[in-house]
Amino acid sequence: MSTELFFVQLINGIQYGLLLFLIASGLTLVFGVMGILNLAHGSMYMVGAYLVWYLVNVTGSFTVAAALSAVIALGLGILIERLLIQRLYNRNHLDQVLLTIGMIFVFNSLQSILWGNDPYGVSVPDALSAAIPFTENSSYPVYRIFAAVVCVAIAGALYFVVSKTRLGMLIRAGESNREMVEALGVNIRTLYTVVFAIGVMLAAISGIIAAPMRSIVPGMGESVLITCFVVVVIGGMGSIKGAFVGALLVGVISTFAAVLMPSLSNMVIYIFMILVLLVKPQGLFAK
Amino acid sequence: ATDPVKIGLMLPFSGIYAQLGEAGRDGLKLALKQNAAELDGVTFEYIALDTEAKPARAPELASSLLNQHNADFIVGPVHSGVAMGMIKMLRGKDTIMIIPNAGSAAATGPLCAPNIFRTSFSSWQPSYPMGQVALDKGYKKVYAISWNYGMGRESLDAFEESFTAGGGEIVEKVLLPFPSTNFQSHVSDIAATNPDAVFTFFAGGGAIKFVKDYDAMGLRGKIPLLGSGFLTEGTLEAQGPAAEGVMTTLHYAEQLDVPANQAFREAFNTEYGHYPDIYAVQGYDAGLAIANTIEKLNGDITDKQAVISTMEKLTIDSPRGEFTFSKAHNPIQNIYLREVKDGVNVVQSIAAKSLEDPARGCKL
Amino acid sequence: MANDIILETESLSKHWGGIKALNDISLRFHDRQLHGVVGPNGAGKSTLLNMLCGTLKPSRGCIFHKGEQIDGMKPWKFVRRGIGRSFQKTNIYTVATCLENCAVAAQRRFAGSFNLLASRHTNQRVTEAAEKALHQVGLERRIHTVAAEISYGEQRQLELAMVLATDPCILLLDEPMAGMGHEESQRIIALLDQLKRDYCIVLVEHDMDAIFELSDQLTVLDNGTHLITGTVDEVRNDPRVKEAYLGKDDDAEEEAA
Amino acid sequence: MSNQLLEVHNLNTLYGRSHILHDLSFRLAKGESMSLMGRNGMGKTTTLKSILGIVPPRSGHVYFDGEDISHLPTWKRMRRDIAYVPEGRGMFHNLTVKEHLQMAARPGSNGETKWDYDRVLATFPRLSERLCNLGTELSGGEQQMLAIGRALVTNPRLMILDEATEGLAPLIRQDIWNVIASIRESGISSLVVDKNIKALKGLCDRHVVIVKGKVHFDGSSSELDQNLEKVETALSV
Amino acid sequence: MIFEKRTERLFLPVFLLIVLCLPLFLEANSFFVSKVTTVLILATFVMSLDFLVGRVGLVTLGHALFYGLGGYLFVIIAPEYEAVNFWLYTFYVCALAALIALVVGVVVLRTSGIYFIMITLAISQMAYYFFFDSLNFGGSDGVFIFMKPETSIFGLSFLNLDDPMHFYYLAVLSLFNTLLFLKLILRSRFGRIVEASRQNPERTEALGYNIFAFRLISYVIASTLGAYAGFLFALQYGFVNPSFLTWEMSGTALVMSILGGMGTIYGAILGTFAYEGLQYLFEHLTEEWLLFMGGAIILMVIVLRKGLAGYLEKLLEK
Ligand SMILES: Nc1ncnc2c1ncn2[C@@H]1O[C@H](COP(=O)(O)OP(=O)(O)OP(=O)(O)O)[C@@H](O)[C@H]1O
Ligand SMILES: Nc1ncnc2c1ncn2[C@@H]1O[C@H](COP(=O)(O)OP(=O)(O)OP(=O)(O)O)[C@@H](O)[C@H]1O
Ligand SMILES: [Mg+2]
Ligand SMILES: [Mg+2]
Repeated sequence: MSTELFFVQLINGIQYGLLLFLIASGLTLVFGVMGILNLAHGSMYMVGAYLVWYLVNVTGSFTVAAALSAVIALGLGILIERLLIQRLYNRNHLDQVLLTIGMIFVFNSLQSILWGNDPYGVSVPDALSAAIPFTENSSYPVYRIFAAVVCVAIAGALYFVVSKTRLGMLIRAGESNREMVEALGVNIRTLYTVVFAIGVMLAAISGIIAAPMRSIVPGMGESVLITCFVVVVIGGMGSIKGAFVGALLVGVISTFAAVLMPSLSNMVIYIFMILVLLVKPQGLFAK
Repeated sequence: ATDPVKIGLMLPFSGIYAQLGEAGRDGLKLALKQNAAELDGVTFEYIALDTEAKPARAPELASSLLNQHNADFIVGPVHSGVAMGMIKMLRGKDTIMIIPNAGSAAATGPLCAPNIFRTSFSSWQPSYPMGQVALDKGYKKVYAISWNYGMGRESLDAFEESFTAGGGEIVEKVLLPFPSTNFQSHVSDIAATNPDAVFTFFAGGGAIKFVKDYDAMGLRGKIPLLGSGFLTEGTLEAQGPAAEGVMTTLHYAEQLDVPANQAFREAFNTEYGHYPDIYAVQGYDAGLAIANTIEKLNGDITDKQAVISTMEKLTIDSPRGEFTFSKAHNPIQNIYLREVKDGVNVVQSIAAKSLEDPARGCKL
Repeated sequence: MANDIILETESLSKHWGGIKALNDISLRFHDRQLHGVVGPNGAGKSTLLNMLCGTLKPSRGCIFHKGEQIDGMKPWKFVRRGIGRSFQKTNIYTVATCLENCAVAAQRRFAGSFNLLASRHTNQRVTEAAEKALHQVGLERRIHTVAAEISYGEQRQLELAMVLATDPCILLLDEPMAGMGHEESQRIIALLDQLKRDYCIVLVEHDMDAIFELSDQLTVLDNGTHLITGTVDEVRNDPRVKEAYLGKDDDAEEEAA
Repeated sequence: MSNQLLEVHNLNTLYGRSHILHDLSFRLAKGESMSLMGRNGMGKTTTLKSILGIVPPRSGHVYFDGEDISHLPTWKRMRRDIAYVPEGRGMFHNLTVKEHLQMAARPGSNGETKWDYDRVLATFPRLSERLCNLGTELSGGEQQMLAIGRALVTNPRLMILDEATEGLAPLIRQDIWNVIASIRESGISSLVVDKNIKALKGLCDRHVVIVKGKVHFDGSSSELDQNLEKVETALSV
Repeated sequence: MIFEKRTERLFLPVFLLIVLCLPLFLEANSFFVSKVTTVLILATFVMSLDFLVGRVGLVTLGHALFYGLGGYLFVIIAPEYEAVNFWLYTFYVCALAALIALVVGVVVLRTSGIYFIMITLAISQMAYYFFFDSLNFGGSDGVFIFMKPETSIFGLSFLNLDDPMHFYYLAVLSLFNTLLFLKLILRSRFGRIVEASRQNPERTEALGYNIFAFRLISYVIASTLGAYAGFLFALQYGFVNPSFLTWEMSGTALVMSILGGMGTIYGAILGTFAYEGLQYLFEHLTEEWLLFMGGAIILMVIVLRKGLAGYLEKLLEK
């Protein structure tokens, strides 16, 4: 591989990693920090993508559609938490698995009823549709750079909120001992509702941002779900920094694997994860 | 005839392939409805089972259609793995199995059987002619890329077969794990390799993603993109301008200038409110095969041997042009070269006339 | 025989990053003696016990059991050598009954834990040993109560019963009396007084009455370092100990009252 | 307004079928501090949890500052300026010492901030050496200090301490008593569960002894002295 | 008594009676015989998972690895066009699966909790890709088992695997044997320590048990049983496909076992039959069966606190 190609692929890898982080960000918050096992996270990603596709067709503007979709997702998150998740806090984690698998079924079915099963695509908003010349016969789209910037911004914000603010401490404390947080006079119910909803919104936002770059198809949620879990686990539960580094590593490694040994490239991230866990059974950034 | 003829459908109605399943079903029903008049009173009963494209459930569902519902015809599936499970159950049985999509070579190859028909294609068919097309266009070095599964591998092999036979060179052959859609790094690799052209097999969401990535990284218009026709089937709208100029070969094209096609498209649109795609055509042809057979037998389908020999000899007036069945029960059909212009697959020429699958390994 | 050295540490240290929880501790524990360990909070007492029972690996230094070096072994091997420990933070099987809790502890001695087929209920000796341990700590009324449903103090008693059920020859006890009421404490003190005739007991406690009453030897740790080891009287009158640990005098609490 | 801070009326609490508290009643005046004593398993912790709503009582009422708080969720009760130090300490395994204090800190409902981060560290200098350790990495005694500190930074009017000095070294225990005494002087009430009668006698104005979920004795320190025998039998045997 | 709960003592005989008599009411070749056979085999698989997750405390999303391996191992070791001996090959398949489980177990058991879930998932996905990409074992399309094994012992043959009825009773037998075996283990001294290690591993270690060994043995047992179930499933239709070892398969089994009542062992039967029954029902009622299925699952988690078995126990216990 020439040095030029190496750098091109490195950039591809980083960009893919950043996108992975974006998709995993909500999961890190809800699963890594709050400790709620939400397997329907991928469905929220799917909902975001379908919503923005639908709303772009209705409103004609990507920006408006994106904003609306995010707000709808937030509402959806509140609804889900209040109606369902909230009933399971005192129960086994496995009940959450069951519940959220049921939710996957429902969302997949609703998607097919509401929006049909054709594959869709959203075109890149005009303002960001330019491309920067890159190598002699290829160029780099501005939208992807924009997406990368959004990813970094969200990563930074999330890291700041979770590890530096009082809110973040409360969220983490809630994962450790809900009863005690409440005994400190904190309305943990509402807090968790809001944070869960934000997690859902983050998933949807990543669906929105990814929509112009990817295809919108049934089952798109499940296909990213496992990769997101891999990212969170490699980084170490509860660590935003870990998830970020994990995402970049997975992105870069799978990009290079895809070029150098394509037939193995899906296995590579699993092999990588197994290696990481054998050396550090709690992930890279475990406390 | 008093008892309705039972048609079992084993198609995916949920999951990634749901669109294909639904289109196939709609096409089939349309064909039988249109031909109802000629079938002197024969009525149909449909039993539709959702395969979810899960091979593990295939034998069980096939057994349900066979033993529980006593279906006379079983139409399905979309997914090759499911096809294998069905074939395991149905091979050598009395019930006729008509495959409306799955391209797996084995189905009309080593596993071919008198009661198994296919109205779609073998994976070999749509890709083989592209080799010659590429040579004609003067491409010498081609980068081939697809998913590493049956259909993907067989498509690339078929292309390679004709392309290298004519002196072309495959500079790189990449098989990605299915269903990964992280194509960006490969597109960069293509840019760096700088071949004369690229040949692909992708379908559905992967096809959209690949074409979009290809365009986004600036390769469109610089390195021609060739593909098996599924690259731009049912995906064109989502691909938008990114698909302009993509050349593909397939046994059908929406704008195909065949009388049956125009009539079919309009009828489909009036029935379902949208225009059909290739998957609907294949389902429609499965329906035609059933209808024509019943018609020829005057509604008496009790003798399965007669049903098989009748069906074998049919000439089906398909929207893709007339076709007949080969010995292995695979369609002998034209393959068209299409190019995307203004969001439409425009037929350029007939890339191969009455192409028959070699049916390697079939002993029929 | 009575004063055989059964457990010995040699410049044992434990560091966490910059924190030196324990520094260069060399101690000898004798058979059939109760060795008290006291010191201010965070002095490293629990850390010491954790290393003596194998759950923590020392950063430096060695541990000898009957002259054999045992540091670095798996924790469960320590137990097999007869080193049993109780936890400072109650550590029990909360959904099982008290009897079952102790039965788990007792079963190992009578082998057969890898027996896949023989019923767990048929081994009379296990049940008896478990019941005996519960009697010793005074939990006989709670034998069939689920551990989550007994009060905190009773859970502390159960914690101790479980160690006893393993029938160790060295007992490492981390604040066994904490959280127990007066009456229960008295009972445990009497029990320890009796047990120390047969076992080597290492007792960490903040209850000075108990420590002074029971200890044959007393070690004071402070901030990870070894302050003094000696008889109760030697330690009690040591000015450094008074300053670091006990306060002005023993009855400080009463004075505040 | 009455000068009662906390009134407990006929509390009945059950765990599943087992009836733990039977018609339990007592009151605590403003600025007063009270001890709650009893043998293991008599229902002290259950009483505290019932007051706070962590375990909902079957019947009975809890009044705080004259207001019936029986139907409020736990967190709203705590917002009335109650702080709780649970038995077992309730450390958060994923928060550092510093964060424990930062997350809990808030002014009292009257806006007072007598207790803040710095004052807690000054009271427990041991903690300031461990600021970056996780709560569960602390030694038992350090955890107890942190639990008390965490309660103090909420600037309560009523401190509820369960097993207040469990696992603390004599010197620190002394410190805690001093802190409680000084809290009392600054007008904060406290409700203390501990096994150390001697210390409690000097520290608290009133004493309640619970036997099998019923109030067995309720009186001032001098009354306690008079009934010492009765109380001591209740606490042993 | 192995069956300590009243519910078990009531439910299991009734269930046994029903499955034994069911064929009397059905045609031998009917779909329902083969459908119930499939569900019985699946229940065996779910039961082995229930043991591992609910009792040993090792939550895994990779159990289907062994379900798929059961079939693939047979395909790999058995000659293609020759009817081999069923008992002998059952032994071979199980022994090989146990060996693989031992090796895999040594690696994966170094982690715990969510990390264990992910590492088992990773290994099963790798096996999935291995078979998916392998040209020798049918790749993505899967392979056929052309010859069903014969079942003679010392020349005596009383079981004909080609007869659906015989296969049905084999499945019944397998399920109940698995149930008895697991129950026996759980009641044993070994079982006591296994459960102790789930509830409080730290404490169990401090009591002198090498919990790694206990977990490893349990893992091997559960995996071997899972492989056995997978082997039966592969034989039933003579078809093996890589999708048998996907995480979706593991996930579905997990759902069935939680639905049934995690850790109750017999709940696996309830969960599997309920799930498959509901799916069958909804599929035949409506095209949007997925919606109803999801709805039903959600409803059941909310309403049933401890799965179907828990509900049954509430009715029958005391
Ligand atoms: N896992 C850990 N990581 C970092 N520091 C630790 C860890 N465990 C203990 N420490 C520190 O080591 C020191 C000694 O702790 P240890 O638990 O041994 O004290 P102790 O003497 O038992 O005190 P106490 O009487 O309060 O229980 C403490 O200051 C504690 O903060
Ligand atoms: N979760 C529970 N479920 C059932 N019973 C319980 C539960 N918690 C406590 N109990 C029972 O309630 C009674 C009172 O317990 P409580 O914890 O209030 O006692 P306590 O007075 O605080 O004792 P200690 O001094 O040991 O902490 C005990 O007999 C105990 O067995
Ligand atoms: Mg300690
Ligand atoms: Mg208590």
